[in-house]
Amino acid sequence: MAAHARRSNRPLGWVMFGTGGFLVAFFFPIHILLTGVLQPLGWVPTPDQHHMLTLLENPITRIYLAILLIFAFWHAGYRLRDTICDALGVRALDFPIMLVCFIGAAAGTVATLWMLLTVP
Amino acid sequence: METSSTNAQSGAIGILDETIVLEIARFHPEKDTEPSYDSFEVPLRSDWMVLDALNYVKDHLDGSLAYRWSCRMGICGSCGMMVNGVPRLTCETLLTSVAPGPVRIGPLDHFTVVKDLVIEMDEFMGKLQKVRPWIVRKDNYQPKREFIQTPAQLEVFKQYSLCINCMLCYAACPVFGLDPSFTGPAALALAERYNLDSRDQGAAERTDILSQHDGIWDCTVIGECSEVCPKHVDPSMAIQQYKIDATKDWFKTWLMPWGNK
Amino acid sequence: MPQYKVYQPATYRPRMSPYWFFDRWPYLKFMIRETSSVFAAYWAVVMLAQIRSIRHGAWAYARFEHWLSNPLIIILNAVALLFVAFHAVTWFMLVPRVFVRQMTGSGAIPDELAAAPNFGAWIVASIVVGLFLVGAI
Amino acid sequence: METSSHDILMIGGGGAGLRAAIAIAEAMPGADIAMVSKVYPMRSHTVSAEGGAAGVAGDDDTIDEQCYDTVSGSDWLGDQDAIEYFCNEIPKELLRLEHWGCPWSRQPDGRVAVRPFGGMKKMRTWFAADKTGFHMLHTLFQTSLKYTSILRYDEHFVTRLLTDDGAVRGVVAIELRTGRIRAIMAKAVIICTGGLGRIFPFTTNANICTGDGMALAYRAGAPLKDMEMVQYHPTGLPFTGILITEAARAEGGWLLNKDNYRFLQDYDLGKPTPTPVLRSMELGPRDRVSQAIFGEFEKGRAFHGPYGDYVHLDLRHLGEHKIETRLPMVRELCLKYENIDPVREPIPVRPVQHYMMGGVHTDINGATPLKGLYAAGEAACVSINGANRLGSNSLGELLVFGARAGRHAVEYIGNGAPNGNLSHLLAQAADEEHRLETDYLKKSGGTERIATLREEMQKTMERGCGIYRERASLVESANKLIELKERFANILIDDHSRTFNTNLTQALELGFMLDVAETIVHSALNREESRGAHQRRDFPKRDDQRFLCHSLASRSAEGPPRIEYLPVVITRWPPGERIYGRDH
Ligand SMILES: Cc1cc2nc3c(=O)[nH]c(=O)nc-3n(C[C@H](O)[C@H](O)[C@H](O)COP(=O)(O)OP(=O)(O)OC[C@H]3O[C@@H](n4cnc5c(N)ncnc54)[C@H](O)[C@@H]3O)c2cc1C
Ligand code: SF4
Ligand code: F3S
Ligand code: FES
Repeated sequence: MAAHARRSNRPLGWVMFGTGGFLVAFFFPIHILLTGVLQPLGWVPTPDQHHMLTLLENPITRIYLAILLIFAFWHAGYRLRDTICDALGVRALDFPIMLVCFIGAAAGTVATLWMLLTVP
Repeated sequence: METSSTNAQSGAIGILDETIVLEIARFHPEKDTEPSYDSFEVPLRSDWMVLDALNYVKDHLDGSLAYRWSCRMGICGSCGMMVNGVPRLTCETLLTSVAPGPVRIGPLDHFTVVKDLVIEMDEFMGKLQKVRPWIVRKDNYQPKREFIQTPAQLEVFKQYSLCINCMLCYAACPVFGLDPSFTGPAALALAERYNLDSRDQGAAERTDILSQHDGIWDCTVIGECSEVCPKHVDPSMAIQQYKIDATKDWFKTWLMPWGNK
Repeated sequence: MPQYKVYQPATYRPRMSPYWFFDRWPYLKFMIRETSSVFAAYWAVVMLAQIRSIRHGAWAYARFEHWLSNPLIIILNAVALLFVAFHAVTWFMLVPRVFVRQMTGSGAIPDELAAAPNFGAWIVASIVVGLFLVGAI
Repeated sequence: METSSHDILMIGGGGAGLRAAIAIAEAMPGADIAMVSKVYPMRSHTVSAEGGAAGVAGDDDTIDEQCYDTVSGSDWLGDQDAIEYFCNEIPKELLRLEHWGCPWSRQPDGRVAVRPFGGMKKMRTWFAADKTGFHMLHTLFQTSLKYTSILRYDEHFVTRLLTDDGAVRGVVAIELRTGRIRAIMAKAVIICTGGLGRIFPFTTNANICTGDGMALAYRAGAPLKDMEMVQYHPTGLPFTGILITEAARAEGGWLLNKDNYRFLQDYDLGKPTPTPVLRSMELGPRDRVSQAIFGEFEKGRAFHGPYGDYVHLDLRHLGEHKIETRLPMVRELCLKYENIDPVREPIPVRPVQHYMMGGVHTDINGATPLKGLYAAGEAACVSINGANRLGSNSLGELLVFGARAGRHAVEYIGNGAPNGNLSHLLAQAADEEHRLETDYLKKSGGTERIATLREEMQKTMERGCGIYRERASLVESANKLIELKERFANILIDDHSRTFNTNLTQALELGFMLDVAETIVHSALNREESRGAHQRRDFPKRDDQRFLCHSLASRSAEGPPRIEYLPVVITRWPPGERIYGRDH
């Protein structure tokens, strides 16, 4: 299928971007609201480290976090690539920009996996 | 234009005894390096469109003004211009809706300007051809009667077949502005119109072309194309749908290569 | 003076201003939506840091908490929250429409209706996650 | 001067031009086809057609019935061999368009739907909502992109035909973008330039409908046929002339005078019924309905508005659902241009110039008396429309005869078309270039504004060649046109540049219109009878003894056009009375 071979692999990235977009939309706001704003302000209770560790030791939590964070990285990487091109008007530099963004997302993926797989 | 003559004999209705100032972009390619604006004062009439005002200028004030128009009923797609910074069909933009003025009228954004309000269209004509906007039959089947197509099957693509090629969506799409080789909303919507037609078998062919550089993936869903479209074609929707179709197709090809017909 | 040759008129090709996204409000909205990706990435890193601190024991966790309570960081997070919430709203308005169109072949269902289930699910998901985060479960 | 050379050249990229081009590409693989159009093809006026195209579709309908409707609709001035050919071909053409992707409206079972139309006994009008012309044109244009043998000269304005030894061999055209003047040679030329509505003050026609092709042919020596037959459409919006499609009446709309009375019953068009009856009342033919509305104007039973008298077209009883699904464009246009919602208010309408039955004289093959010159579409007169065209026969005509003219042009060049003497042709082209330069581009002085002359021409045409005509006003118009032509020599050109000079094209169009207007006035003056769209107050009866024939207007060296007559082809339907709204 010579014709198909010429096709871009954008669909793969796009699916990652789309799934990530959904996950970020659904879950990031509440995480940021509580962990990033209300708990530091002391307006809602903050559980202690022990509680959090038990939570983290639960495989379901880890699966949740792995999916959420990995897709979030790819969502951000994919979108950032287009944003940089659009905002700076540098579509000609698409390839290097894509490389940087996707390497970032890949790094995020590795870090996430390492962090979650090596929980004691 | 004949309307002005009939107006003169017509009595009170429509005439508001007021005037409005048009600031019209002028670019004379034999003299100028960039456009400037000329002001014209024209009657403000409640039943005039912006196009009627331009015709008044051409007929009575300056015959050298260049712009395109034909049907004056929003269907031929020639009269698109920037009216106060927004792409509009001038034949269906009421003059009173932009009163009291001054009204800025310019050529459609992002396009090469040929003269005054006239833009370059040939590039777009090339893009049209590129998306293969005709029924492709791999089986060469020609039924004796019509192809059966239910109203529901017609509904699937009908909206995308309503494009009048007025170019307003291109003038609204910054991606096109940044990269003129982007196939762009109207042409991509047209491709999807044929992909979705139950009589067509050319989707794979089109997708091979349009999933490459400058095709559907260059659209970053800015969505303004759909906002300005006078025919409610919703090209943005068409492109996103196309992305889904192309993605399904991609997964089929790579994950189930044996599944290819 | 441009070089005019008979039959080869000069043309004028406008250039996009580098600040084009300030030209019109819809473009600015688009840029805000796209910029949310920076904040999404930022927050994903913060969450990694949080996980790391939890693993490293109570002291590390406390340090992380301390860092979070820096007012500047709180403001930064609040801004991130706004951007990500804006992303969520635009996403929920657009994506279901595309899917409805894809499933039914027409845009017969009004946008608000198509988006409604998402907003419902969003609230439920937020409550569940929220309960875990405040230690209620 | 740049010259290029092709096998066959179309002037015009509307429905007729595109259909011809595709027919040639299919009939003659490897042909070198050129299409010259003053606007991009999809801007052509075919795009505005709303209602539909008639072709026998159902099992309860027959070709013969459509023939009879068309013959009687034409008031027996249509050529019956052409009409029979037309009625046989049109279903095939419409099907072909279906196969090319035209989104025809459908029945629930997926078959093509048809609707009733004025002057037709059966439902046989194929339609694509109320944007039929738009969909047909875009389907044809998009399909034409498939054929690489079609080379387009978009936005090229043809100013003259090149002839040698009695055969047409090409054209001179201005490339609007650059102002370059080109000689484009071809072994055969097909004129597909559409109508001439802009000769009249109130018209449904677009800005580009200025009768260019008719004038080009006329100047080159081809006669124009039946030019007195100008169709008025009964329902145009008063100010803009924008058309409210006949489909609005076919779906059940009523025409009411100021007393809310369905006045058509007073004009021998049948009895009012709540639902539409074919060939009756609001579904009568256009000439008779327009004349009836004019009758109401004269009796003082119409409304008076700023743009003259008008009557009401009432759609309210159809209900919002039907209006939205069957007539969306009517609603859209009313809201936009009149600020009226037809769901709640009646629409003000008046008869407006709409269509030209006459045109370049051709035989049934689309060939004119000039060798190598063909014509098709509204610019041509084959004639199937005679003294009155039935709504929805024009879109069909441009398909059927566009294709036929194309195929015959292929045959003509296959049989060894004369090559013509290139140096003669180039000399003519150089002459034309010289004329364009001295008379327009480099012309200094001049005092007459184009718009003024145009308005005066339009007024005199309405006065002389409106719905009703008589000798005195026709003579007055003829004299006025002579005066206008003299003043035209003293025209003022504001724009002397080459790039996209629409001031120049406006002037050239005005010149074309003045020539064609003259043929209309003189054909009307000489036809001393009333038939179809041509109603003489001084000769109120149809006169088959003297005038069962086509008028042919040819250019004479000096003075007004020469008018001659050609018998109508009668095969199976001898002249009879036109009866609407009652049995016959
Ligand atoms: C509002 C409206 C509604 C109508 N509705 C119907 C309907 O429902 N059913 C029906 O059967 N008919 C209808 N008609 C009539 C029908 O649309 C026209 O008769 C038909 O479309 C004419 O097509 P054409 O191809 O002959 O010409 P057009 O489509 O007018 O094309 C003319 C072409 O010639 C080119 N041209 C002209 N002059 C020059 C020149 N000097 N140099 C180069 N190119 C030139 C133009 O660029 C254009 O491409 C309607 C007409 C109007 C006005
Ligand atoms: S999609 Fe809409 S805006 Fe774009 S060219 Fe078509 S009609 Fe015009
Ligand atoms: S505005 Fe442009 S980026 Fe896409 S959604 Fe429309 S084409
Ligand atoms: S003039 Fe035809 S769309 Fe405006």
